[in-house]
Amino acid sequence: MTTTTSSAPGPLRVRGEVLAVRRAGAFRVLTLSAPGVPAAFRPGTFVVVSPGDDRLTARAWWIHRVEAAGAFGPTIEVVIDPATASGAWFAGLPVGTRLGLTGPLGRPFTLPRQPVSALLVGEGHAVAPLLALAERLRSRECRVTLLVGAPDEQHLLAVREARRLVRQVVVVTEDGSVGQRGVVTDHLPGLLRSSEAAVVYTAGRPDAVRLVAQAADDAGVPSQVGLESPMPCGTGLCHGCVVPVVGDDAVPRQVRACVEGPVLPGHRVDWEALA
Amino acid sequence: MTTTTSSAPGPLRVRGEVLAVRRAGAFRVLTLSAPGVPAAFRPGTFVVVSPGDDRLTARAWWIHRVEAAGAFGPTIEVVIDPATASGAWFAGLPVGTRLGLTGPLGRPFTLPRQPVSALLVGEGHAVAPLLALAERLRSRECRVTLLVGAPDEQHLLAVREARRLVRQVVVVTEDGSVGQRGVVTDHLPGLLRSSEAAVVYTAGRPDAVRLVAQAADDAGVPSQVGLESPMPCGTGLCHGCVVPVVGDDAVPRQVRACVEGPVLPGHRVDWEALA
Amino acid sequence: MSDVLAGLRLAHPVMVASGCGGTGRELAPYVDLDGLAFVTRTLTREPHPGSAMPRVLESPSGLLHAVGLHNPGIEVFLSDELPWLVRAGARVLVSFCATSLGEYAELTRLLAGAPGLGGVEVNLASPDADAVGAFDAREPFHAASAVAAVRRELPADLALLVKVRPDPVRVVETARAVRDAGAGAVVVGGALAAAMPDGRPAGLSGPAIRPVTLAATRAVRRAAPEVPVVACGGVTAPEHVRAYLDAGAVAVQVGTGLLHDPTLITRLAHDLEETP
Amino acid sequence: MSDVLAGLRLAHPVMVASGCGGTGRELAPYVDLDGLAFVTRTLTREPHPGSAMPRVLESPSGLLHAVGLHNPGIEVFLSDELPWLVRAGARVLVSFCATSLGEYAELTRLLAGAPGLGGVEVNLASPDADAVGAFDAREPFHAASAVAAVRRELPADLALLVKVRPDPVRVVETARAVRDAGAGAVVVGGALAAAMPDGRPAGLSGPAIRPVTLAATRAVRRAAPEVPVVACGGVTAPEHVRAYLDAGAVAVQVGTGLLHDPTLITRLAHDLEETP
Ligand SMILES: Cc1cc2nc3c(=O)[nH]c(=O)nc-3n(C[C@H](O)[C@H](O)[C@H](O)COP(=O)(O)OP(=O)(O)OC[C@H]3O[C@@H](n4cnc5c(N)ncnc54)[C@H](O)[C@@H]3O)c2cc1C
Ligand SMILES: Cc1cc2nc3c(=O)[nH]c(=O)nc-3n(C[C@H](O)[C@H](O)[C@H](O)COP(=O)(O)OP(=O)(O)OC[C@H]3O[C@@H](n4cnc5c(N)ncnc54)[C@H](O)[C@@H]3O)c2cc1C
Ligand SMILES: Cc1cc2nc3c(=O)[nH]c(=O)nc-3n(C[C@H](O)[C@H](O)[C@H](O)COP(=O)(O)O)c2cc1C
Ligand SMILES: Cc1cc2nc3c(=O)[nH]c(=O)nc-3n(C[C@H](O)[C@H](O)[C@H](O)COP(=O)(O)O)c2cc1C
Ligand code: FES
Ligand code: FES
Repeated sequence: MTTTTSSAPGPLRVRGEVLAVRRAGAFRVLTLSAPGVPAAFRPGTFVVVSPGDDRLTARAWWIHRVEAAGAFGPTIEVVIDPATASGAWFAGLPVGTRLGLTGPLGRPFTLPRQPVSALLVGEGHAVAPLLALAERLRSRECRVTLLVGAPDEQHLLAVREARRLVRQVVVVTEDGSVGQRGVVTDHLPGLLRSSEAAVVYTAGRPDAVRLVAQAADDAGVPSQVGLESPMPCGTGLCHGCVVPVVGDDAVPRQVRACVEGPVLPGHRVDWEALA
Repeated sequence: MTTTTSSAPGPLRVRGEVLAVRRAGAFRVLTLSAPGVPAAFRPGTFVVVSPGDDRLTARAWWIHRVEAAGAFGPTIEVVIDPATASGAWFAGLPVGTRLGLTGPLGRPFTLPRQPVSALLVGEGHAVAPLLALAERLRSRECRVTLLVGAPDEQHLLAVREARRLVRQVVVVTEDGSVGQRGVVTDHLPGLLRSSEAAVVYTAGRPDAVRLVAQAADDAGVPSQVGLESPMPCGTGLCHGCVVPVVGDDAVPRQVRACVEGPVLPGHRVDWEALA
Repeated sequence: MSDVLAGLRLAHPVMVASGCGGTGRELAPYVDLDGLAFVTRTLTREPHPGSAMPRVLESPSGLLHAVGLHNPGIEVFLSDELPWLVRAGARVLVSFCATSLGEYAELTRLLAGAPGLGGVEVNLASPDADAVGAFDAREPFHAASAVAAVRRELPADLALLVKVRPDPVRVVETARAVRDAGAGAVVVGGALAAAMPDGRPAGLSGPAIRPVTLAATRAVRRAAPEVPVVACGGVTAPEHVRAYLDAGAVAVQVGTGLLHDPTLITRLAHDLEETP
Repeated sequence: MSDVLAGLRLAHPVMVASGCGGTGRELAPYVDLDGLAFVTRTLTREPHPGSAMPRVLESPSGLLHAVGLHNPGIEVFLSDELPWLVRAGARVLVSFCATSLGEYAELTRLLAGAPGLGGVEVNLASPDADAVGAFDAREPFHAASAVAAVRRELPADLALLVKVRPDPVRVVETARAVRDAGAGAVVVGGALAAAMPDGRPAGLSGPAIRPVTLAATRAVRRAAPEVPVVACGGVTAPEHVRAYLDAGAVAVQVGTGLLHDPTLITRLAHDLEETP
């Protein structure tokens, strides 16, 4: 029984399996069988898995790509940064490992009704949800600019693929090994102007996306931020993932990042209170 | 600091690694790196490993074979019956898994001072500690007879190797697929007589070794039984593995199977109270 | 099964534990709510913003939580959440706690007339209830007063559950006292009192605490067999439900297990049907 | 470190918890006993055969145990086990419990003259102590009487530790009461009261309970900062020792962790040296 008002199919709990693990620079891309999940996927949604019966909280991962009917049935891809403890655990699972996973979860990126210009900003693994978004935007005839950042070449995700998909791809690395030297915020004001963006999309950790949302705000452009904040259950049950927001009535409230997010309008997040 | 009175080196806690897993019928033989353990090994001693930080009690395994200086350094072999939950866990560990292991633990089989005739009796995986014992007995010029039992051919361990090592090997299977049809106890009284055994050695679960000990007792032959009873720590610390015994003074007492056993004189175990 | 909890007609004896079913809507994609006993998160007179983050952390085989009774207040719940739950067919039990005996009575009056309500669960077991100034019910006598205050105002056709700390050493006295004060059943098992790494009071739940709750359940059944017990703590598999029912519980509640796998209740109920 | 426990000169603040170090001899292959604080298993006046099997079972991230105070009696211990421990250099603390206040005094007199003894640990925390008819010390007042009985007979140069249940809700009162009655330090943390699958009373130990013991430790340090606390529960890694010390404990004890890995204490002590 799905009782959400949206017409999309709801999230599912499925028994998945690690089908393949491949390297993408410093990251690992895992292909997981996930029956039913591709059909309900929209860019900005995620899946959760828990490391085991003894480690009970959910770990959230953006759905990077879906395949509804591949050789192994319905599959999804996730991009894992093995530099964190959870990432190392997940990326290290041997092919064949079976695990319970729940998804797609959360509210996806909202697509513009008009074919406007959109600026997508992502750093490191957090570029993962933006490629599928770029595709959908393109199919709505939006002009898409993608700003990709990373500390170095190893942490640049899917740039080649992005170039095939997107009108303009701007790459910045902190060490200058690829593209321009610097961080994404150096290039935001300029790109906001030059792309004539009517909307900014971003995803990542609160400290990173905050800067993007603020740059957008400064330029008077609305933003949609996919927030990577801790989600103990991921399904809306525990109230353990609240994010402070300011309502249209200017009243401070809290929303659960997992069900009312992870994608939120940048101007609604109370960034001061979140820190 | 080793403070045991025995002159053998004491047990060690080492970081082991699963080096190889091979099938032996229904069983799996695991080769584990175990620095220092081979040097202290004597037949009848065992190692313990715990499945993890969330599953804390020890699982005990007979040391089947040791190699002090193989290609991978000091290694031991254990024979695992994957039909039990613990066995399935251990036998299923991928090669390369590192784990903490402690050993060699417990009192080994006591060897006769004279070159007497010895009857060794084992069923299924519990033949594991008997081959090394047979070797030592042989090197003391004891005449060794080995009675090996199993439900079927799949559960017969190391018979070919035993035949090379031991004067007489008698094989019985419940389904008659190899050797004689029946169970080991059918053949015990006859073999006790024909082998003129001065001592019986056996290992296995309490219900199995009890029958062997009793047959030996009935024939007036002393026995040494290696008891597979639960050992929560394996090291003598928890007092959770007590076995009721009767002292030479006929006073009932309790001993810890892990440090005062696992090998005990059959006539000292209070079999009624153990059940 | 139908009558054990004061006339609540339940589809099966596996209930949603307080604070672990969201508003119910979030559970709906995974579980059929029709006939399911659903205990709400603990509600209070006034809305509460709850605690600071982090609120829920992992602990070995358990969860530590200091949600701080985050809730919109009983009135908002009654207007905004209850009608949906009732329409979905859930047997709704409102968990609540109050700051005084007078407030227990007042909140019960508010709840008494709520259309479709199945009953209430008086929460005397929250490790972090101090934070909201909850009435101190540590002593059996005080616990009984709170329950008596509720009993007086609660219509007889509503179930009255009382949730108590699963402390095997103390639970029997408390269970007897609240039963004498009018509880229809005692829920043995909130989270254990614990603390977040930063020292804030927190609850410890999940498989880690199951042997404690099982012992507390047994203690009540043995020493006070007249008290119906609903057990709550660490259920993640069918054999845990059976262990609690074997220990004499009339039903079980599932909390942490649902956060880990939201379809758990369906699986547990299914297993009970297969092996009744 | 040397003086925190009434003059016991310890090599480091990591102690062996009661019931988890065997007779000491079994630990010797793995740990240098010289300067190590070793608490014996709990001893009683008479020898006790202990409980039936199974005695120790696995539980999620913990151990359930009902060893039933298996011990040879204090006199046999003093003649057969203590001398070896003293020779090995261990700082021996005898854990004991008694059936009456008179017996507490009597046993203390027996211990008072034992050559080489470092101190005692009065065990008021055993979940399965009822089985041996131990004096009921659930109420702070009774706990204090037992400690006072020991204090009167114990020479001033012996350390007096008192082990209490790590219940965050009740521990402060008990800690204050036993401190006032003469305890030199309070050991916060026996096993939690729980039960074996077959219903026998048992203790729950190990990582599963660490957040509970940590909360109890904090509660005592905050509400009764004058009480020195030794924390005991779920230590299996250096960061756990540090968490307890940060919470204000003067030392920690290690039980379950040693059963899992007998070299644990060596690793913990080594870590403390590296990062003091
Ligand atoms: C929607 C979403 C999508 C994500 N997608 C990806 C992705 O595609 N690829 C990727 O590599 N990573 C992704 N992440 C991040 C990933 O889930 C992990 O959070 C990250 O790898 C950090 O792991 P960790 O080991 O440091 O600790 P975590 O896994 O973050 O934390 C372990 C536990 O501690 C809790 N915790 C830790 N810190 C806090 C805190 N401050 N407050 C509350 N609880 C806390 C967590 O709830 C969890 O229970 C995503 C996160 C979210 C929320
Ligand atoms: C000295 C010794 C040597 C062994 N050698 C081998 C070997 O070489 N190969 C092999 O395949 N097996 C061996 N075993 C048996 C093996 O360790 C396991 O016990 C066996 O595989 C059964 O596993 P299980 O999953 O059924 O449960 P176990 O691993 O036996 O039990 C799981 C847990 O439950 C506890 N437990 C279960 N039943 C009881 C009970 N009745 N009383 C108390 N505690 C209980 C255990 O302590 C343990 O914590 C040996 C056992 C011992 C004691
Ligand atoms: C995130 C979370 C929030 C909880 N909130 C409440 C609550 O509001 N009221 C309450 O009575 N219990 C609350 N609990 C406790 C559970 O209802 C349950 O009693 C406890 O977690 C033990 O059961 P479990 O091991 O199945 O989780 C909460 C538990 C968790 C994990
Ligand atoms: C097998 C076992 C036996 C124990 N015996 C005793 C005992 O005799 N006396 C006592 O005070 N505590 C006893 N305990 C409790 C421990 O000393 C310790 O307080 C408790 O296990 C919590 O610490 P841990 O988590 O480090 O094990 C025992 C614990 C275990 C696991
Ligand atoms: S993570 Fe549990 S409600 Fe959002
Ligand atoms: S298994 Fe712990 S003492 Fe023998």
